[in-house]
Amino acid sequence: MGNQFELRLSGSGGQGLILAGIILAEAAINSGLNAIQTQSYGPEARGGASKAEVIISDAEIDFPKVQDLNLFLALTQDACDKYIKGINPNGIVVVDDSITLPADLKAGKIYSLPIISTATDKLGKGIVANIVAIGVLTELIDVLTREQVEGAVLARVPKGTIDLNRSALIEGYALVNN
Amino acid sequence: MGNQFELRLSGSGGQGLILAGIILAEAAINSGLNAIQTQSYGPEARGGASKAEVIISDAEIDFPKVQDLNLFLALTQDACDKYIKGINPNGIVVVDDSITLPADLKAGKIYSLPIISTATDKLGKGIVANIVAIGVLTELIDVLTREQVEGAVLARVPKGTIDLNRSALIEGYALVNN
Amino acid sequence: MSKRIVKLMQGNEACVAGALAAGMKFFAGYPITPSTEIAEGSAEKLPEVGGKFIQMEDEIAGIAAAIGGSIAGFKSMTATSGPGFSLKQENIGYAALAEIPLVIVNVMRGGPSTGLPTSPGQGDVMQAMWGTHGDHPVIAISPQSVTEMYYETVRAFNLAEKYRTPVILMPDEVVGHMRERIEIPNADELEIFDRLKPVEGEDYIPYGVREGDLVPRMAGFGEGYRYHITGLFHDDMGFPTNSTVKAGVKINRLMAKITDNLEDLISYDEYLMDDAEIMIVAYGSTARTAKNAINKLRAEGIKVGMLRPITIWPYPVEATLARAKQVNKVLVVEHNLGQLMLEVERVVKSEAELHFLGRADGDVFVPSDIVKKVKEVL
Amino acid sequence: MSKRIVKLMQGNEACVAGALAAGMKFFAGYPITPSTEIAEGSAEKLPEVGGKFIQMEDEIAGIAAAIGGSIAGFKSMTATSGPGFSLKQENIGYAALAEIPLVIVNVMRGGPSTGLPTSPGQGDVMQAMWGTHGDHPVIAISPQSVTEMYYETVRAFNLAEKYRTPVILMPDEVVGHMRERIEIPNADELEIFDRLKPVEGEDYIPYGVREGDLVPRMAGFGEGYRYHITGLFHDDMGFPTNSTVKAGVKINRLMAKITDNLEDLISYDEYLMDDAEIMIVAYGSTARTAKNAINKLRAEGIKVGMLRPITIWPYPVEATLARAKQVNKVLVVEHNLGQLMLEVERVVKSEAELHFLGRADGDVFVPSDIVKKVKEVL
Amino acid sequence: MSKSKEQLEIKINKNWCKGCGICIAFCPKKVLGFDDNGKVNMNDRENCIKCGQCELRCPDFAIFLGGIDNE
Amino acid sequence: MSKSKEQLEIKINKNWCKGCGICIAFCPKKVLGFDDNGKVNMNDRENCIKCGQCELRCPDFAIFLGGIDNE
Amino acid sequence: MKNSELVSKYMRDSRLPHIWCPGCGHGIIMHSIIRAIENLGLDKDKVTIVSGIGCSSRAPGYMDFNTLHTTHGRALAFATGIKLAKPDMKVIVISGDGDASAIGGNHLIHAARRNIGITTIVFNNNIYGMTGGQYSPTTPHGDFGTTAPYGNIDRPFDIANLAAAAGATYAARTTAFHATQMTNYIQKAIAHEGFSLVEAISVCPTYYGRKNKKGSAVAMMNFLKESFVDVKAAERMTPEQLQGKFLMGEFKHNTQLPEYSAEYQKIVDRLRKE
Amino acid sequence: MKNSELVSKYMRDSRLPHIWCPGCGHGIIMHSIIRAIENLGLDKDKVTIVSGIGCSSRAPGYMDFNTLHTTHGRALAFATGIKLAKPDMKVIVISGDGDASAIGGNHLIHAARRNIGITTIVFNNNIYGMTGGQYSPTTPHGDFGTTAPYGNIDRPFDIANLAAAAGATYAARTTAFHATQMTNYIQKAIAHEGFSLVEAISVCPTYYGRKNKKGSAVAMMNFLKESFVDVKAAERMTPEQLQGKFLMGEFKHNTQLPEYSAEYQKIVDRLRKE
Ligand SMILES: Cc1ncc(C[n+]2csc(CCOP(=O)(O)OP(=O)(O)O)c2C)c(N)n1
Ligand SMILES: Cc1ncc(C[n+]2csc(CCOP(=O)(O)OP(=O)(O)O)c2C)c(N)n1
Ligand code: SF4
Ligand code: SF4
Ligand code: SF4
Ligand code: SF4
Ligand code: SF4
Ligand code: SF4
Ligand SMILES: [Mg+2]
Ligand SMILES: [Mg+2]
Repeated sequence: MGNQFELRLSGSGGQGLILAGIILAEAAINSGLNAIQTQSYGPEARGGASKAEVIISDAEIDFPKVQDLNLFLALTQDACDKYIKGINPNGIVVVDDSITLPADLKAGKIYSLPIISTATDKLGKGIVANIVAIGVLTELIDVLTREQVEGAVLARVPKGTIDLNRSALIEGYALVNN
Repeated sequence: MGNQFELRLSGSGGQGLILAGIILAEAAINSGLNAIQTQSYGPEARGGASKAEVIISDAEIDFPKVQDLNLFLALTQDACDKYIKGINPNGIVVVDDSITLPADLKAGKIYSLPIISTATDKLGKGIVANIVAIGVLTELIDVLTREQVEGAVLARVPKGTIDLNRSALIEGYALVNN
Repeated sequence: MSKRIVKLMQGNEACVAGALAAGMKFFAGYPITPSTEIAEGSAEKLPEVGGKFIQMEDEIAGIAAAIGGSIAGFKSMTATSGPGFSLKQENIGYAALAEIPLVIVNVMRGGPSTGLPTSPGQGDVMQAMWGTHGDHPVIAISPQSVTEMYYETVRAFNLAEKYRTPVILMPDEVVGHMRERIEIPNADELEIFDRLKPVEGEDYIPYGVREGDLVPRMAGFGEGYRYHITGLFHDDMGFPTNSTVKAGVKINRLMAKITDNLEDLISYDEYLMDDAEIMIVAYGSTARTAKNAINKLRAEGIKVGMLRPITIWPYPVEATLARAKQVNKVLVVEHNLGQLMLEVERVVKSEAELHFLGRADGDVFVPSDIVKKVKEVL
Repeated sequence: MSKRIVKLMQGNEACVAGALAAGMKFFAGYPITPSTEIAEGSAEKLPEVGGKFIQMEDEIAGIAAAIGGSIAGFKSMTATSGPGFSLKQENIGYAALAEIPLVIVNVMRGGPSTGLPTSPGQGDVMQAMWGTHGDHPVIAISPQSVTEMYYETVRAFNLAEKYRTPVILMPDEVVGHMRERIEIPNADELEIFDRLKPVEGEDYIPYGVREGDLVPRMAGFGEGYRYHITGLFHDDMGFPTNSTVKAGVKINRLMAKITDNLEDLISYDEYLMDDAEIMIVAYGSTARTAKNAINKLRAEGIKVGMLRPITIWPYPVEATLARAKQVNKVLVVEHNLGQLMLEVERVVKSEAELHFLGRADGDVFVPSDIVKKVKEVL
Repeated sequence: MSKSKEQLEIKINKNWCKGCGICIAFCPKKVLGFDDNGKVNMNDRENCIKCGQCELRCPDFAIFLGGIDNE
Repeated sequence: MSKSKEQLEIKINKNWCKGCGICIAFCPKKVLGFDDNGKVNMNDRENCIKCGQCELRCPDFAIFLGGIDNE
Repeated sequence: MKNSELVSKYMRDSRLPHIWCPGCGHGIIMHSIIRAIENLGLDKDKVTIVSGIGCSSRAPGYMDFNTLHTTHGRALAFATGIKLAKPDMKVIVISGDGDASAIGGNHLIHAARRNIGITTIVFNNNIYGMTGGQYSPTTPHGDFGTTAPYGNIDRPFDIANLAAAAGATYAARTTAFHATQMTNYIQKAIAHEGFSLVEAISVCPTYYGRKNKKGSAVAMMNFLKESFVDVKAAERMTPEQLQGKFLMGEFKHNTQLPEYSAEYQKIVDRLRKE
Repeated sequence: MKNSELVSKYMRDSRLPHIWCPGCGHGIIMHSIIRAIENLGLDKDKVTIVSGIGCSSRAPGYMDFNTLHTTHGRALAFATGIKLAKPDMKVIVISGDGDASAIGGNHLIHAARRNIGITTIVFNNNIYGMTGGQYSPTTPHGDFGTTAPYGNIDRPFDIANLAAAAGATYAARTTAFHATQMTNYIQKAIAHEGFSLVEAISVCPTYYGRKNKKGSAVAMMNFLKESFVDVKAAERMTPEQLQGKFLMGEFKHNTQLPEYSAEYQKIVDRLRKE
């Protein structure tokens, strides 16, 4: 067992967090690392809490789900409430700024960022909130580079939306760095 | 295990030999005996060889199929060829007179009787050949009385055919006694 | 007590008679050899007692309508044979999860597929336990005679209603089609279990078990309790849930209906086991053949006996194990290629030497086959 | 040899990729979570390779059409999940008896009934063996990873064609839906088995096995051999028979395809078994969880290892028994309430103490659950 | 390949005939009847007009206009 | 039991509204709009003609002509 | 009745909001059903609602009647058991286009053939919603689904007319846009003694809409508004005017044929008397 | 061709006589099919005959083509796989009224809907023959079956018109008495590119006949002769004249709609080229 980084992305069904998980895992694989992505969801096609988990490692990954949560992302209150448990006391928590975190939360770092409003207001497309979030996470996950992530994003999104998605990424980077 | 009498009635599908077996078993039960009736048949509704087996006993009957064949009846050559095996060397064989028996047949008594032609020619109804056969068997099976058999026959046949069936029985008795 | 009626009856006929005695009011099915007489008998008799019969478009619809009848408050049955039993599997799981009382008869013929449709077999015994997807409770019964067909149908209905679960009656074709002497019990000789209804005045919790009850009480649709039934995992109110906690509670309760009540559910018979050194395990018509063989063997001084599961699922584990410790050898005889044998082997472990005699070619064993096999393994 | 493509792939996607690599040319099915991506991927890819995809009106039609495709000479597949797998049972028996090569994928979700449709489970493992009526041969495979999904799909096709029998691929939802790294082998790295065709110039006996062959050779419809296929028991010419002798020959040959070829069919994996005192038996995604737990336990000096059946049916009896004799304790971990466990118990008998860890509430085990259980049984 | 009607003659395959009587009933010339075994019989070959009605309706392929070659 | 239209007033259940915009689009008086959370908002109560079109088409039971009793 | 009262009277409102997506047409149809029931003044205890599996089939769980969520495609078979057992019960089946006409097609034609007194409301969104957008037996020729990546080559069923051909004695089609008409048809269907079917065209913006670039839920509602014409109006239209239009309206209404469960009851009554 | 040659050319004559009862109409229909095939001059290797389970479904076993006897009701689903895989194959399904319209009803309407190039010949004897006389979806209202001891309260399907309503592009009905017409319709059906169905009214003297006191096979053939009138002739008949009559004839013949397997082949050809 080598170094392993475990993340959980959560939000409501339809926010594209599974896609976000896939993109991060692909970026990791393209970087020569190992990665695994799993998900869990309810009966709702839209709404309802859903989560995607990604494990990145430089070695074989046996258990495919998160055991030691290094990074937690939530875009909705519901999802945050439901899925935050298990965060490592030194782990990173990233939530949309609309979310109220549990009072007793223990985490290494907490980022409350205007992810959704960046997408809706700044970029004019709520649908790219997940890409903004990817931008954020890229800055927080050591093993991922902007290049690999951008490549993975552009390979997965429809042709006509490349510019929009690139802007979303950049806004995401900025959210962390500002 | 008490005294057990085992019979097999065979012919072609549609000749009513299963009904004949039922009637004999019912007659036995009405006489206070134990009886069991089983059958085996192919996919054909009409034609094809079919057989009914009846075991009559004054005690419990465990194995429901014939082991020691005391009486064998066949109305068609096919059925005879297929089902005669297993006849007790002291057993009774009753066949329609149109049937050729195996040359090496060993049996206690062999009756080759015009069962079918009695039904078709004498009674004018081929369909009662099975009842003629019942008449024959009644005379050959010690434990059955004409009264019980007649009662069982009349309980099973359509109302309008009572006279015909009674005549068929009588013709059957006569075939043995002549 | 009036005199019992004694008559010659067919196994399938006795099933209908038993069902009616148990209170069957609804039958839905689709014809198939060698079970069809059960549908035909139900079609004839049900309207006479105010019940309903319907021939549906296929076996799936047959079991579905029967479940519907049960939900409407009627004791319900469906009957079929191998191919139809396969088709009913999805809805058997539904009835198990939604806890709908139901009797399903599978008169076993020669399989697999269309196989040997007019020949007997016991090839669906494991399917009765495992035919539907997912873990679920199962009760299955295999009668050996016309009389047992009657009484075990009554018991199947009683268990279905008492445990709120489908009960599968698994006669083989020999038992379904043979005719033999039966003494029909009078109505007052039978114990009949009627499903427990909600307690008036209490809040009705459709899937909550009241203190002292075995299962949730069941309101029929139209009886004034408006509630929800689903084949999704559900909470006590009957509504779908994704909660793993609630799902765990539910599935565990379902399985415990069986595991906590083995004594009530299990029925078996022993024949000459007290001094036996060899134990035959057999059920259904095969057990009759074995009994005949045992008598022959005993006559030769061979100490052989039989344990005959009547309830085949849950399997009589304790009884088998106890006897396995007594005997040297266990011979399982089945009209298949080794199904319940696997369960016997699991149970017996190394307590006795295990042997098997099976066939699946459409023909039945004769007693001498078993005699021969016993002598071989002696 | 060209470089292998490395990418992130979903299990269900890998199944389609493996099927195409194995030569799949026909897919017929009906969508159901969590298997739908297999249908979707087949719909997209098949026409590109000259193959055909059809979405049928239900699962019964799905498998029926897939069998039809196979009879027409195409390597064929269908995919489903629990409820659909139950519906397919009748025709699984048909394919087994008529000896039609076919791959059936059942991506296992939480059952019974509609159950927990988006949750994982391993509750259909016994159903794979016993879901259809009658005795019949079964081959079932449970992959644990995306890479294995690829290779085991290839193997499933190879076995289906080689043994002329349906092969059931049984990934659990975790394996079907997870995405992980896979190195796609190049075409020339794979051994692909194509069904043997009749020998030209010889009389074609559709169900007669030629000297040296494993199974009867199979002509595709339209290839100039006009013969009959039926789900009834049949003679060597394929025509229905009621002869018990011929039926016996047929069913015994069918079963012998499995029992005579265990070595070719069985695949399993061992992990740290050489010095193990406790053996975990697990398969599919649960085996990965177990492996993680084993690593943790080993770190504490506990000598635990794992036997992982990849072919679950026929079950690796010999390997299990051999290891059972070595260890003191066997712990079966399954995402159900005890299914393959029964087979392990049957096999292990009294050679080792048997323990079980299972759940069926929709949630997966985490490694610490297994760690805890091992420590409990220590 | 096919011969003219005149050359053909009614043939009967008694092994296949099941004696249903359909050909007999619908023969326009009433030239067919039953034999002693309940199978069909050509009673009056002369008057057969070779219309083929019997062949058309026989469920058992047991009666047909065959060749004169006495196959 | 039912009150006259005049007495009724549009009520909105924001917990149920999913912001699909159907009521907004088909309101003949265009008096509805979105709020900041993407839920429906009554922008111009004065001009509502209480036609019930919004209620009729809301898939979520989230907008309706409720009682004046401020239930 | 005020809508709020309607909802609290007929809906299990503590279970709302429902799981359907924003703009899903299914909610509109469900709303129509309770309005129809209210108009008919039915006793809630004497109404059973049965469904199969699918987004649409989730409806009964929200409705305060005797409710039954069965297996995929089998709702009508379960419902047949209930209706036959209890002929006095009003039995309503809610089904999707897939549930009713793909896997459930056989039960549909047989229930129609028997003329059993069940009302079937098909929530037809031309797609399998629950499983994520595969084409269904009502997906228009040429349209896309996740399993029809190159355009659907199947031809769609006309469910209402198929049911009528199979024997349904009331058959109508309407759309989620025409919600008042829908309520009216559903009301007539429920009041009808024999087998009745209302094909309610729904919208699935999430899958069908997105796969086929149909725009938002609002755009899809506008499409319904503009594309559906009443059969009667259609009679007076030219072929050009009818180009690209779909027909709605009442296709069959026959009150002469006896209802199945009542017919069976007659047998029971006759034999019991004897 | 002489009949004897026809039989030896197209039948597996060593397997004859067949298992059907004396006077069973199924043999007449089977005979018509081989006559139609001979008239069309088809290559036997390019013809597949598929059936389900039932007396009727035993037919393919006697016929010298690629023959497939499947599971009850599923013949059309198996056949769909074969036709899609091999669009050049002439695929003929032989099915009973129960097999085709009870358990197999859904596959029937879906095969019709797709307009897949399969010819279905329904041997309709208004009963389940193989299982001994239970009523079927085509048993007339009021008639008896072993499961309808008090008279059938179901109403029968009109199979030919149901298939047409579901999308079949050729649909006809004829009877075992009208054997020349039958050959003609079957011939047209097989020649037709899309989905075609011929409902061939058969007779089952053993069960349907006996249960319903219809007399001998001959009497039943006479009944067919007298009761069936051609749709076209019927147009010129009065309601009184039509009393107790059944319609036969060609109900639908549309050669415009594309055949399914050919449509799919176009996708394959397009994508392969790319
Ligand atoms: C036996 C079975 N097969 C397949 C499924 C998967 N499944 C669930 S819903 C559905 C289709 C739903 O489509 P439709 O009936 O049109 O309802 P919608 O979701 O569009 O409202 C399918 C295929 C299942 N649950 N059970
Ligand atoms: C799944 C299944 N269900 C039921 C049967 C029993 N079965 C065999 S044939 C048949 C009906 C046959 O009727 P039909 O199709 O009209 O053919 P016929 O025998 O009248 O020609 C039935 C119910 C079966 N073999 N398989
Ligand atoms: S050919 Fe015509 S006339 Fe001659 S026997 Fe046949 S039906 Fe009669
Ligand atoms: S129609 Fe055929 S089977 Fe019937 S009597 Fe004539 S020849 Fe014999
Ligand atoms: S009642 Fe009419 S006018 Fe008022 S908000 Fe609703 S739709 Fe608009
Ligand atoms: S129609 Fe309903 S859900 Fe949609 S925006 Fe209006 S109130 Fe909200
Ligand atoms: S997926 Fe489609 S049908 Fe299902 S809830 Fe969403 S919009 Fe409605
Ligand atoms: S039972 Fe009826 S359908 Fe079957 S072969 Fe006999 S006559 Fe024909
Ligand atoms: Mg839909
Ligand atoms: Mg029929």
